[in-house]
Amino acid sequence: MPKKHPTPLLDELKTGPWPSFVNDIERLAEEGGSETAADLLGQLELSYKEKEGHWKHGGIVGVLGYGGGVIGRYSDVPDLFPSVAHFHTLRVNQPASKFYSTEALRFICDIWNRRGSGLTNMHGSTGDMVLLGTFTEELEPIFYELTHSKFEWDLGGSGSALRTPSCCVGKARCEFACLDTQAICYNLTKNYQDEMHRPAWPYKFKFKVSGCPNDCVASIARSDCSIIGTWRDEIRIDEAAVAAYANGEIAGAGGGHGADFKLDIQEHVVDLCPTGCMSWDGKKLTINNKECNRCMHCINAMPEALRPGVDTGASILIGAKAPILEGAQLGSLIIPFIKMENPEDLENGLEAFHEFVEKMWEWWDENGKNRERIGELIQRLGLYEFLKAVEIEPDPRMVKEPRSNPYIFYKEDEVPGGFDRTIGEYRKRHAR
Amino acid sequence: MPKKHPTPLLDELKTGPWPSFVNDIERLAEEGGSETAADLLGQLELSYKEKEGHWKHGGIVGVLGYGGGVIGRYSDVPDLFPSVAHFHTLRVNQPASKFYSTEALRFICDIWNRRGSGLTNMHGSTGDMVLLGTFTEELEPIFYELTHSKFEWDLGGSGSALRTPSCCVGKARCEFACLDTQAICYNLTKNYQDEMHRPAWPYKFKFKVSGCPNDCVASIARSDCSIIGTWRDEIRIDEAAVAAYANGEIAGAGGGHGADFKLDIQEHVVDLCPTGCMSWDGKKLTINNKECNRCMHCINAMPEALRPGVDTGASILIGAKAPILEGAQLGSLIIPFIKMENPEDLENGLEAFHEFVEKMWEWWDENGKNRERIGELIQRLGLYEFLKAVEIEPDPRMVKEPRSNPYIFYKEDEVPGGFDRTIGEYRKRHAR
Amino acid sequence: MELPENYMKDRKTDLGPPKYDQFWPEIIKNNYGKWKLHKILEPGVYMHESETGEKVYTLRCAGTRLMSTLHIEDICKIADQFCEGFVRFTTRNNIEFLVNDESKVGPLKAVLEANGSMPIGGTGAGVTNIVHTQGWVHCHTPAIDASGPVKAVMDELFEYFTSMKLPAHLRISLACCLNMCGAVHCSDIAILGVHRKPPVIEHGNLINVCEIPTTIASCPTAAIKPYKDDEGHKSVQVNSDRCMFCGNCYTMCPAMPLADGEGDGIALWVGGKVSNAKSAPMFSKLMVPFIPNEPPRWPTTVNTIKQVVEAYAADAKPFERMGEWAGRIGWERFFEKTGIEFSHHHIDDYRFAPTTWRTTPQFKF
Amino acid sequence: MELPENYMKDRKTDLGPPKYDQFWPEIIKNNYGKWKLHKILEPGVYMHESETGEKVYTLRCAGTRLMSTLHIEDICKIADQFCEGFVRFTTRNNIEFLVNDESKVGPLKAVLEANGSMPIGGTGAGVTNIVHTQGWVHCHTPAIDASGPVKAVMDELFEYFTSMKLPAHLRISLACCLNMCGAVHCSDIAILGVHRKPPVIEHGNLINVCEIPTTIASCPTAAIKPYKDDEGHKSVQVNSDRCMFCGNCYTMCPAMPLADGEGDGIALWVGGKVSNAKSAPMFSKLMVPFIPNEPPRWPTTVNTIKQVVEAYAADAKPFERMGEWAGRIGWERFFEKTGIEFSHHHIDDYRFAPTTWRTTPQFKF
Ligand code: SRM
Ligand code: SRM
Ligand code: SRM
Ligand code: SRM
Ligand code: SF4
Ligand code: SF4
Ligand code: SF4
Ligand code: SF4
Ligand code: SF4
Ligand code: SF4
Ligand code: SF4
Ligand code: SF4
Repeated sequence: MPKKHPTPLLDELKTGPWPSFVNDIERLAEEGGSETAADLLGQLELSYKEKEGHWKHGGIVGVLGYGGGVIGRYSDVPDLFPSVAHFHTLRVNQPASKFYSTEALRFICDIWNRRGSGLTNMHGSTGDMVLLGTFTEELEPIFYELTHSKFEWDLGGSGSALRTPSCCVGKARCEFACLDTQAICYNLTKNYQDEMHRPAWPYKFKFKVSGCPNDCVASIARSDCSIIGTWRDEIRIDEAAVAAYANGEIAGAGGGHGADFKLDIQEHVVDLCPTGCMSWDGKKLTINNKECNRCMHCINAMPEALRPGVDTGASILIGAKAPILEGAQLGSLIIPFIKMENPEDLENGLEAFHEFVEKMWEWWDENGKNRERIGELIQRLGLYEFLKAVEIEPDPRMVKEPRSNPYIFYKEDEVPGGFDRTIGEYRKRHAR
Repeated sequence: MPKKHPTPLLDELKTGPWPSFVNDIERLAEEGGSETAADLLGQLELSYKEKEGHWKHGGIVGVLGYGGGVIGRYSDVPDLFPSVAHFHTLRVNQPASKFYSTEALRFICDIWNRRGSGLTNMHGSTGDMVLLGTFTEELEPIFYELTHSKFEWDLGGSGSALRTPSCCVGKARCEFACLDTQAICYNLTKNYQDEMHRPAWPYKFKFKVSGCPNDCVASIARSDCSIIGTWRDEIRIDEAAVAAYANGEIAGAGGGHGADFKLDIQEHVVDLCPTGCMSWDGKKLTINNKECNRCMHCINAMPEALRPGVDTGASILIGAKAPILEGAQLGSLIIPFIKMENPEDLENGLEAFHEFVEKMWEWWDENGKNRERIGELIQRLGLYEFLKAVEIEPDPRMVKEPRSNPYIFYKEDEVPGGFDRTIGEYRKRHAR
Repeated sequence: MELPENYMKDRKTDLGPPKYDQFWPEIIKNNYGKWKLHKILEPGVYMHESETGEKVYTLRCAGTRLMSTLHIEDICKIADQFCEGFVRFTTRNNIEFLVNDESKVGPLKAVLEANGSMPIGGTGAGVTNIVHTQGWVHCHTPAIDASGPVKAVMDELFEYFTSMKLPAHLRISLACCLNMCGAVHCSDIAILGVHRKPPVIEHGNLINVCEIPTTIASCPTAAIKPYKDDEGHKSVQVNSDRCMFCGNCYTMCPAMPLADGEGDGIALWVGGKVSNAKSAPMFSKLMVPFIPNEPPRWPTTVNTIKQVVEAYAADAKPFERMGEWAGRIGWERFFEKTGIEFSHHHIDDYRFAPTTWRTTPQFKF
Repeated sequence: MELPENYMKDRKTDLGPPKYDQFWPEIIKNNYGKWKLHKILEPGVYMHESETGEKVYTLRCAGTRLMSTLHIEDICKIADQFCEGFVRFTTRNNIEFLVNDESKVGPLKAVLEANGSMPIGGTGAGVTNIVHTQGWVHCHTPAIDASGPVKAVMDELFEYFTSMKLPAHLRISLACCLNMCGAVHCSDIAILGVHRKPPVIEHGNLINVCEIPTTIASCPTAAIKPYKDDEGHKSVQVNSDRCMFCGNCYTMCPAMPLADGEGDGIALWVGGKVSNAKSAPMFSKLMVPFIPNEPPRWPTTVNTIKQVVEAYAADAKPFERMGEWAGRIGWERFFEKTGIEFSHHHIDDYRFAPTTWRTTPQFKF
């Protein structure tokens, strides 16, 4: 197919070593014969010229019975680019940790070639497969095809609802994993389908699960509830491998600094341990595990010699989010350690955790203002109010340091004699 | 004189190794025959019984032409303790760094025995000599006697005025001093007498001057304008003395950890240097002065081997204060380095600094709300507004780190085309 | 699939995602939870060894994220040829091909290289894929494009994608507006689209598409007030002095667009991190408040990033992330060594501003 | 002095303080700015050596701060006998006698010891005088006494005043109300008087002694509202739920006292510092939210402080200040090692609260 719209500016993005999305879209337009792809390039070229986007505020579109999973989108220059007049997006809930069979992928591609633009995001920032650009009338057919397939695909979340949970690769291919990240992610997604598809909350809510404190799914920055694997026993040490590192027989950091990187155990491991709980006498590496905060650094640096302990569980941090509106937040440590056993058992696994989650949601639902994330609500009402709601005792592990201001709000029942006093009594002791 | 009021509770504070204020007051009552001292003990005993103070809110008392220097105080149980019915305090401006001749002290004592309670604070928290407890009718006579004496004593500050500046012992008896602390303190006090005696500001304002970053007058925590000595050349090293420390010939930390404390140069000095800019090979101590932040630690630890540089000046930090109302503040670094030359010259010394101070006051005076310290005003209006007022360029040294939120208030003149746009123009490019 | 006539009848909902383990290659199934160690053999190629003695080899290659079904089909073909028909995507949108035998690594590499659109790399102490968002390709609030700047920056930093010679991981993210869907707030380097003009208001239409009270309430700085225009339309107006261009009003009310070719552009941020290794997670800090939009290749943005990466590469110690480096040398040195200009915009003036001011005379000349 | 009849006529004002250098002993005059080094010879006794070779010996002894003219006369006598008639006070209210010859140290010590009220000490790595405020001796807003608790605590910690065996300086301060005239907000250990009952309001008199709008405006939490009592008096009322007992209303309005024998008491704080040595200055953090007033010797307060000092003494490294120690071992360990209880009051809920929450899974079991 000949080029529909000239794109001199975008053409400059075709060269260079990094794969070019322009080439790819153009290929879809030309080789795949997609009008949508051609019009998308045309509209994008216009944006490159004007330095302004050309999509309108999304209207409310979706599939019956769901309040989310589809993002409506319309062009504001539909006359110029009629094939992208509608350009709605579907969020398809990815399988946990994003392994696919080619059969599964091809199934999606097939639908999308027939009923959508043929363009995707693999993946969206939350973790969904994002199918980019279709018309309103295609939404229900697509949904039917997805759900009635062998794989029984479903949509992910959007709006003021539970968003699609996601996780790191975990035990599937990582020796550091202290959690069954996929199983936890799957458990939560399956258990909270109603919360995902029928927005009923003040705002969005996200779960992310990382198998260890390296946090490869960025949960501590990007999820209202961050589940991070950790352990409470001792780091396992393989002394022979320690010696091999010392002798330069194994490249440091799992080879991540290049094969020729010589690890200096003192300088690169012991001296960088944040708690100073390691020592190295040139022969023996000693870890005072009681003082270790499980940051992972030493394990990252010497993965063949050191491994996390075996009594594993999760730390739960609440409230991470992007800056709208009160400024960005990282997750705050709420449950220092919780066992996360049997997540494969959808009925009876993770019961204690579910209980926590539901208490949290209830409190948020009752107290949150419109468009107030749980982290912002905690900021507004105070961490202790949240702890009371989820029935967790205050713990010094929840703070970097105790308060430094003297403004404590004592409650009446904490103070002998209560708050009721009369000036008459006072004046008996103290003349005016 | 026999005991006027029984004080069984206070009597329990007469024993123990620390000097007893109860003994001292009782001595004044008995040996000195002071009714005031006796009544004070009586009233204090009552407070010890009831666990409540017995002083009333101070009325406005003072000396003619001054808006401060006297704190009015009345007993709320004057019938029981008539000699402390009035118990006003005078703040007498101490000589910088608090050296006295016995003649000077006796002069004060003499007035105070005749016209006051005979009780003092040596010294008040701001730095004044505090004369504790007299009657209203004595205030003017005391003031006359103070000012007409050989030493020409004057009152210090109180109220919404400049408070009595104070300083560390500095060059008078400290080898670390990078500033003429007394001279600076004296210069400021003399130059700003009107600001001290005639409250005209939104709230109080304090200067404190420390000769080096050890900050022995706690200026960074307790003064709106903290002046801290520092240097910009190199730490002076006496290599022979370094060797002596290494050999254990000199006790570390100037003997401050006991004569038998053996300094380990690596462990106690180099490893504790916050910038990591020192190194020690067992023979030679090297300092990369460019990376030194002049924290003083190494000098404190080895005062016979290391000394501050000789190109000295001050860092100026603004805004320290106690918590009322927005929470406590430490001083924020505003002028990283300024020479403080010739402070003895009251007319022409410190001109650049005076200019800065006056710009600061002007801005505060114009913008500050009632009872708003300058630090709180800076918090409210932003550090940059303050910098503009004092005509100082922003510098990364003013922050621990740059902002992490994206909320920048651009001004119209920073943005090409300005802020005025019409929806018509916009809609030409973007259909509804 | 044949769509039944009444496809609205026989609906299935609340299925959730397909179960993950059906997509695992044999070697993953067999060694789930048994992995013992990993070795990065060369940039983009790493091996995990199991307690069972088995080894899996992963080849990671660049994903554009915005990809066509044709490209996915290319991926599938390769996965069929080498990987028993399985493939995975990483949390940063790279593509991972897993093979169960070292002998397959060479041929797989050759095929990927031949493809031309799947460069291998992104592991260890280098630059991996840029997490990014929609930009002008799909969203309605962007101040910048996403895929374009990403392509331009990655072209420039490509040598760091295919090598592991930086002091540590360097994670770059992009978000096209302050909503920060790219969650750029904790990245070593972040590229953020920013508006700089207050919303322009469609008074004649506002009341038809927005609720006035909600619109007013949406503004975090209370810059929005009720208004009636000359023609008597009920509407709102914005106090420009209080506007910080967050765009929340536009999210709530389509009659208040912020986008403007001259006003919009890029802010660069630096020194954030997510992992808990050594130091706790940190927010990214402002590096360059504004760079104009320069499509198609955003040269100023690209060069500035390059400049900073080179300064970091030259000066940081092994294992030191960007933010750890800046913290150790001090931000005054960071600005000096990178040659970036410090301005009053770098001084925080939002909610926690005072906690960022320097309250010590400790500084470096 | 003979007071003239009309002493209001011939006034002198704006004199400022006497010039400092007239009070310097000869040896200070001669060596001003020339000091080269110091040595603490024993607790409370230190020597400064000048570039001229001269040496000055300082004996530091405890000042009660609240002192009578009789005590000052005692000081003067000693200063006359040994110090050419000069003496100084330190910034923490100790008394310093300076002598210009080592031979005078012994006899001076003997005289001080004989006095009984001037114990020598307070230098180096120990506990020096407690900076404190007025308490029930003079102020109208205190929640506790000042001199009494200071005496009780110093009696208990006396061995640390006369020795230098702690890891580093340990600075204790006391303030009798939240105004914090003792500036206790940056002390290794701080003793703070706190109210815990909202003001009791004298409706019948308020309007006579207070301006209602100023009173309302004085409250940082907006807890105060206008009110009319049954008898029609214009007054204010306080929403107890919003009151944090700061006392600012009472400062502005005498008809709103907070003091209450049962409600008032002591909060203990820990880990602040002022000096810039090693770490930057730090605020003190809450240790014990409340201990009831226990005159005359405040045993719970005294014992708690002792307990914490002992834990610090046993565990901290040389040169490590209290706050540096807590920061290194982590606050969970601090509470464990000191045996102090952690409660919800320790979790900040004021303006910058979120910046104090722990945003990492890094913690110690
Ligand atoms: C598609 C996606 C970006 C992408 O290119 O990948 C996306 C796209 C949008 N996000 Fe997002 N967000 C996406 C992940 C995120 C993330 C990252 C994450 O989930 O890990 C964040 C930051 C983390 C967080 O939740 O705070 C994020 C924070 C926001 C915010 C700010 C929320 C806040 O509390 O600060 C908004 C604003 C809003 O909700 O109105 C927003 C709003 C939006 C909207 C719906 C625009 C709007 O104002 O209504 C965007 C629709 C764009 C479009 O037309 O396609 N999006 N959004 C991501 C979802 C794909 C998926 O399901 O996988
Ligand atoms: C006498 C003294 C305490 C002492 O025992 O030493 C003192 C006593 C009072 N201070 Fe103070 N302040 C004294 C030094 C301080 C300091 C320490 C300093 O200056 O280094 C501070 C903390 C630093 C600061 O300025 O922030 C201090 C912070 C306050 C505050 C809180 C100010 C704030 O912005 O947070 C108040 C409240 C007020 O101003 O209403 C206050 C108020 C008061 C009042 C006037 C009470 C009142 O509410 O009106 C006290 C009178 C007590 C009396 O009856 O004697 N005083 N006050 C100190 C002055 C003596 C002198 O001149 O040498
Ligand atoms: C594949 C992936 C997980 C997944 O489920 O997809 C993954 C896989 C591994 N990560 Fe990761 N990380 C992955 C995203 C992340 C992220 C998330 C992100 O960047 O958004 C982080 C947090 C980054 C941050 O702090 O900003 C992350 C922080 C780490 C760290 C900590 C590095 C540090 O110095 O702070 C390690 C440890 C290390 O590399 O030594 C690590 C280590 C590893 C190891 C070595 C784990 C293992 O034993 O298998 C894996 C190979 C590392 C490599 O690339 O060199 N992984 N890793 C993700 C690959 C993304 C990509 O395509 O490039
Ligand atoms: C006399 C006095 C200055 C004055 O003008 O009166 C003074 C004198 C000295 N100080 Fe100080 N400091 C004095 C109050 C302070 C204060 C203020 C305070 O505590 O309110 C501080 C800040 C305390 C803080 O950080 O909380 C202070 C922090 C220091 C430091 C830093 C210690 C640290 O590890 O952080 C040093 C260095 C050292 O001791 O090695 C120091 C060092 C010194 C030296 C060694 C300086 C010298 O070379 O002469 C003096 C003898 C020290 C000693 O006592 O062991 N001085 N020093 C003050 C005595 C107070 C007292 O009676 O005990
Ligand atoms: S978070 Fe930990 S367990 Fe998960 S992939 Fe990363 S390193 Fe492995
Ligand atoms: S995990 Fe971190 S804290 Fe624990 S020993 Fe290793 S480096 Fe130290
Ligand atoms: S602040 Fe510095 S110069 Fe002043 S007394 Fe203390 S150590 Fe000496
Ligand atoms: S003064 Fe401080 S920063 Fe400078 S070299 Fe000495 S210890 Fe290091
Ligand atoms: S960052 Fe902003 S512009 Fe980009 S996709 Fe998200 S909401 Fe849209
Ligand atoms: S852009 Fe943000 S600050 Fe500006 S008017 Fe809209 S909501 Fe308010
Ligand atoms: S701290 Fe409070 S009670 Fe004590 S003197 Fe200062 S104002 Fe008065
Ligand atoms: S004590 Fe403070 S918080 Fe309470 S009513 Fe008075 S001013 Fe308000």
